[in-house]
Amino acid sequence: MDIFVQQIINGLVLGSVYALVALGYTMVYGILELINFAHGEVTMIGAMVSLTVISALVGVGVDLPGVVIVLLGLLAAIPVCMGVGFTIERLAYRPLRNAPRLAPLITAIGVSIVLQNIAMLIWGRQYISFPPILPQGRHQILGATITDVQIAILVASVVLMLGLTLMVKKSRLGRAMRATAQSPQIAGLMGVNANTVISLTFILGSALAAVAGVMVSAYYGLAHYYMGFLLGLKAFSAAVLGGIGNLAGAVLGGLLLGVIESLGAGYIGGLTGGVLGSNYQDVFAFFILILVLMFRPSGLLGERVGERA
Amino acid sequence: MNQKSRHAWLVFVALGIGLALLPFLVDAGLGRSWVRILDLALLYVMLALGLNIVVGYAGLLDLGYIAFYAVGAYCYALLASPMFGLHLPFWVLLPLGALVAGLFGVLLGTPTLRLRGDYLAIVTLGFGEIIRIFLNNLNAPINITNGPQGVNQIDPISIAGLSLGKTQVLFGVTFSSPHLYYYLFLILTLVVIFVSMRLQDSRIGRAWAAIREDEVAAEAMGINVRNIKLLAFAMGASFGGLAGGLFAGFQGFISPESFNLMESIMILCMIVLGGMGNIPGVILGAVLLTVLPEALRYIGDLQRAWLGHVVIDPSDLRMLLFGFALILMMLFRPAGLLPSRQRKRELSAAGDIAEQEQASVYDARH
Amino acid sequence: MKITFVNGLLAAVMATLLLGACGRQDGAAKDGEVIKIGSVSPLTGPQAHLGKDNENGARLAVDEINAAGLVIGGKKMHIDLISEDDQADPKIATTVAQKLVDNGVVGVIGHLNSGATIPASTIYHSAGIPQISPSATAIAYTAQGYNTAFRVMTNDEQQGHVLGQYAVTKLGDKKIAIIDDRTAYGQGLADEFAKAAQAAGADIVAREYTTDRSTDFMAILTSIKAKSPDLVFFGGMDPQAGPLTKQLKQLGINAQVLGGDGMQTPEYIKLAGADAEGEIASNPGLTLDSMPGGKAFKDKFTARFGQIQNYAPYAYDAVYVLVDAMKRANSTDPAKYLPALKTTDYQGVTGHIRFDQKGDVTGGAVTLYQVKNGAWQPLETVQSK
Amino acid sequence: MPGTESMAALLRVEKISKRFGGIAALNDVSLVIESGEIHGLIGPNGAGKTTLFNIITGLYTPTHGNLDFKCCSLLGMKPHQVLKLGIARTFQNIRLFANMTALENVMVGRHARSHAGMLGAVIRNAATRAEEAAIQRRSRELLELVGIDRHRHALAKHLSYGDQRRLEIARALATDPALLALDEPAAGMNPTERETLKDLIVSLRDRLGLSLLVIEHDVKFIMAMCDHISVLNFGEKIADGTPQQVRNSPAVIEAYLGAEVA
Amino acid sequence: MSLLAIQHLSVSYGNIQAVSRADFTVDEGERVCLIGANGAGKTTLLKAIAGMLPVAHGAIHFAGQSITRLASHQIVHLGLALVPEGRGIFSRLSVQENLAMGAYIRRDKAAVQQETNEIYQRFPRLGERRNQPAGQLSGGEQQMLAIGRALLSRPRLLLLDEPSMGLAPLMVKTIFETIADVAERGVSVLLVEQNARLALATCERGLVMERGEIALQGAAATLAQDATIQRAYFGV
Repeated sequence: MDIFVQQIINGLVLGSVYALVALGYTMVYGILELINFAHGEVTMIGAMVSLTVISALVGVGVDLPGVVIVLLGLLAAIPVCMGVGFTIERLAYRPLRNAPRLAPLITAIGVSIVLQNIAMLIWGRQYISFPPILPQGRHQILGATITDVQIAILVASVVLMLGLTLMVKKSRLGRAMRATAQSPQIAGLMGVNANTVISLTFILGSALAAVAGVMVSAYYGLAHYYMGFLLGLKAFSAAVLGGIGNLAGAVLGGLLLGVIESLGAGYIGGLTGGVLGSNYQDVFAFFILILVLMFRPSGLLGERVGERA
Repeated sequence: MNQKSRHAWLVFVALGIGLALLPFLVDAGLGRSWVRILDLALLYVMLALGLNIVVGYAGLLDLGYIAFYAVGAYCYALLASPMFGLHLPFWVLLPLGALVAGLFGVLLGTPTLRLRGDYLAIVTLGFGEIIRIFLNNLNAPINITNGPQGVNQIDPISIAGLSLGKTQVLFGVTFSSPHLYYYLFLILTLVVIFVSMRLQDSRIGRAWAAIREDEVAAEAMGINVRNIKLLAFAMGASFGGLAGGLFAGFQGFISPESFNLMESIMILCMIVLGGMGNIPGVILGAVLLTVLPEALRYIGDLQRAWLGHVVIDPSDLRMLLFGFALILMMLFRPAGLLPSRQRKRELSAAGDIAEQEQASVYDARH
Repeated sequence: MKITFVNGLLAAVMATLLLGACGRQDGAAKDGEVIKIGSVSPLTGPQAHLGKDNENGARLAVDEINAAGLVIGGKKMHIDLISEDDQADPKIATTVAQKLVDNGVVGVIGHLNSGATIPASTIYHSAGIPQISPSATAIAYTAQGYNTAFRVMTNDEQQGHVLGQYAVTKLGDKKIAIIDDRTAYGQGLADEFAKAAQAAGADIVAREYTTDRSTDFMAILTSIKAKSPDLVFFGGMDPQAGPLTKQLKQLGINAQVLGGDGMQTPEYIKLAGADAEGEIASNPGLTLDSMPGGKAFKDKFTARFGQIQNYAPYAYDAVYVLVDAMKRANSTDPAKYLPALKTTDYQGVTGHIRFDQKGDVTGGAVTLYQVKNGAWQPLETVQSK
Repeated sequence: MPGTESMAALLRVEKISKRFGGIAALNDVSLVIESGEIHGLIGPNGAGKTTLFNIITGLYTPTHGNLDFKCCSLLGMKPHQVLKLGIARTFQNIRLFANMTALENVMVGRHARSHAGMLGAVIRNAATRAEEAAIQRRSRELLELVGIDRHRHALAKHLSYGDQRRLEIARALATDPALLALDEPAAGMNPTERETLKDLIVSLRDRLGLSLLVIEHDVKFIMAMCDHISVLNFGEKIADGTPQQVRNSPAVIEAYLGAEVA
Repeated sequence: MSLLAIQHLSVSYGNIQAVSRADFTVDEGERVCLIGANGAGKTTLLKAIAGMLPVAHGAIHFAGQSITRLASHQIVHLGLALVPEGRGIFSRLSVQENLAMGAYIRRDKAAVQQETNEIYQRFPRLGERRNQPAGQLSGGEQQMLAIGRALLSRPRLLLLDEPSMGLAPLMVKTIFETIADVAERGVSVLLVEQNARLALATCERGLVMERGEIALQGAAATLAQDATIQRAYFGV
């Protein structure tokens, strides 16, 4: 039993990481219907910047609690990522607003390659390790272990999701975002400057990416210029699973994907009598994803786009 | 024969001679590695034309296309290598690879029929990964694919006892292995181009275009959307399977790492960049994206020639420049380098009256 | 339609012809006759840090040899190291291999991964150019019967065997869990380890898998925890080994971690932090510090390129082995010095290098290291079979 | 096939109900369309007209009830099967293949009545060539019939609004229907344009012997053209009869027309 | 002085000129209708005035200020609102949120609340469904919502593009009553309408557009008597 609980906890934590990145994907998608393939790379930049600051602070021997140092790193990463997000939208996506649908996808891939290689030039090809400055407290729940960092990640993703949802549902900006998502022209008639709203969405999504980047690197203890690709891919899958464009869906999709992967890795062997092992955990995850989409073609919480004649 | 058609014939003949001589020119001017790059470019042309049927003609966004390439390659590799001790001839293996890949196309297409756009993309991406993971892990409990170690010592393609894997002297001319493969790939590429053209301009091609434009209207016009979609998947996949078989024979060694997601994305880039749905555009895109990263290897030499020494390590810059190239090409030619007739018009008259006048007439109504 | 195809192609060809023309004058100004040696490894992508390390190792050797002055066949020689990026992609590897051959290299140091090394070896073989891989460990590489394929690294079988035996007989661990990263390297090493460990009487209680991109191992480790093994063997590289060790400790698994050369790196200790303490990994050859010239190599390398990632010493040795064969054969012609390469008997910084029939390094020792006080300390050196 | 069995039931809609979630869009609606008649379907917005349309053409499956067309039940059929039996339609919000030419649009309409497959497309044998030529010929004829043949090489989306409506009709006609269903064909047209359209619709019945089902809000337009009218309100049929009968029905006046129109 | 003044206005798509050299004015408190065939350029003209399309030549002045080069989100602030063709409601937003979007440019929350309640009184159906997604409303209700939403930006001039499109006869009547009522309260109206008879009956002045040009303008009553117009647009 404690193994099962542990697997669920493992999955939830992994899923929260996916969820944090997926939130950024989904926000941008919601407003532009664009898969911002470079989002994973923005996360990577966030991780790299915060790590540089944290390492520098640790290096000069600043006498502050670990949590404060990490927060300082985060504070440095957020504006950088916001700037990166703003620039990407301005240079690579905005000029293609009215172009064929797949054109921005290609620039997104281009941006992704460019960001990776710039990061490689700046931070080198090595893996960068995260200084062990965070509290390492462990707690027991139902026979399973959970650490302080894991709890922090879980809490952060839920809080950020709630905050974002509240912002999008209740605030004037959130309403403008949703209106722009539906029709930038009509929103313009209401006095909404669609370009500003879209820029703000990218900036907000990138800030989220920065938070995600810092958490990922703090949790796993490492960062690398290539880390964004896989993370982005998983987060994108999570966003789609939940119903892309839907904030709660992104979090649900993320958590679910994490739990599926975790249970898959843990139980595939037993379920298949040892024929398949944890090497098929991604097969299992994709299989569930495909199954869900077969029955709910717009994701779990996605809007059913009823076919209108 | 009138003036115009005579002119066309001249161009055609000149083109034939040019394509026939190309590997020798390239070999003499740039070295044999460029003949290999040409070979790869031709493989990518076939792949891109295959994906073009699915994405360009039928409008189905497929991010797992490389799986069919893998299926074709493994079909060939497992049946013509010491792996099972089988050494079937290429004229069995290539059609078989195309056929099996086509079947996989139908198999993987079936569950995706109801999905659209990005949802379809993620599911096909998932299928692509699933196939790769299976190939990577089917070495136990029974060894079928040899897992991550890959399949080695695959038989080179051999036509009428003439192995393309070795240098051959024919009619007093020496052909190296990459040269020989070039001619085989060229012929098959021309066949694939021919089939692509014929399909586009046919009843089936129109049906694909119709479901790309509006699936509901297409179905209301009596098109069996399910079958016509599966046909697109199968056709595209079989091109991929064919190219995969050729790749296995050409390379002599394959392993699952050659069939990763990034490859699928690059093939998609080729057709979008070149001009989706337009055969010359797709060919140009495939050639360009194969050649460009290789051409960028010379930036070190360029620096040396212009600045006297290498300022920035070329390996640091190569992929960075490639990324910038992708962005810039798309910004300047958003419909692709050679857009299809329809897309071109779509852009030039970005807002024609009829459209603007009615764009939003009814969309708010249920 | 085909007109545009050809136009595009011709434009590309013209551009590259121009570029190529510019690129064909390198080394003209240097004194003495120029010989070219190729170095190939992934310089972009997830393994770029290891690839660059290989290139740096080779470059250090080449610069030393050039500085010392190389005379072969009575002529003064200058080595040009031509470095190429194979992106760890088998397809690009063959293109790059052909490019080096076109370029007139007389020997190649590379590639990094088995997946790239194997298809490329066919090209070097048909051109008759010797190839020494500093890091490819797959058995298949030297099993193809090519007389041009060599490696200065023990293969999976040799290293896996040593590790398997060591785990059971020396560490006395009977319940063993194995994780591999499903790469040619990780899977090959883990399989050979499993064979040897089972032969020595161990019980493989769990066999789990991850990928070479993963950072989260909680799920498989939780499964492993249920089997309470004495030892967890990891076949893979340090970016996974580090976090894996951390998460293993976090879950409270009380088992020895054991790994191969992919884990025996300073990076591993950085990534695993305090949790690395006490873990064991092997690396072929003797310890660098115990070798003549080893300390000097380390100092020179670190001063110029920073920390050694992993295989730089092997790339460094591989260059010397090539040049040694040329000197003995008194020729830089591959056809002439290839027989001399076969009879190599060279004392390098990684060990005493001799090749067997297939081109594998023989009698190569494997040294086991343990993390003590935050650094790798040699435990003992074992002769591989 | 058309016109021979005049005044026989072509389509019989029997007690059709349709629910979306909990909301009833249609409730026990029955009607009969005779061979060779123009049947009007009117009612306030949201009365369920388009829903009924989508059920008849196979886009929706009814919750209850039955549909008989000619010989067979349409229940459970997909749109392409319904079309094959002989029911073609146009859409309220014009759904042309926007980036195909007018001619290509109509040629797509011939899909269900032609056969060339993959192999034929590639080798382009005599049979395929002949079929292709027949498709082209027939499509040109239809474009001429609706009066837009001169625009055949223009992309559908570049046509004027009225021409798009006409093209949609030509495309539907290309499928050789026995029953043609038109969803608000006159929307957005001014009275003069409506007049032309009315003439076209009437001539389809008279010259081709088609039966037509037409949804329309313009009371004048529909009354002048239809042989029979059914009126829906809140998902129920409130009236059914000749234009004169419907015009005088108190229920229709109250729900739909308003006092002064009647 | 006129509230809206259009001078030599031309609007093009690519190389097609959709509106050419249009000249007209709308005075404070005036009701003007614009009639013409499909594709005559009526919608284009409205969109250009509201800043949704770029102006090729000519000038647009509103309340004495040039708005020729302003974007739509800037023009709203000056008191000009467009109820677009097809209503353009935000179908995924609730009725309440749609109205809130109408008041996007305003900061006086109390007054907005007050006016929103007035709209609910005027259209009780909207009040009943205020928390439902606007997409679930019927076509007529959506049209009411679109008008209510436009009013919440407190426009001095209201542009309406085919408000009767696709509506049942009874609903058309209600909508036109509302338009008349709005105008009663001093809001100027520029109305584009297919139903020329109804439009001319509602407005004081009429403009007739043909092939992108203003072919005719004059008092609505006079135009309604014009035989040519009767033939072309009344379908008699």
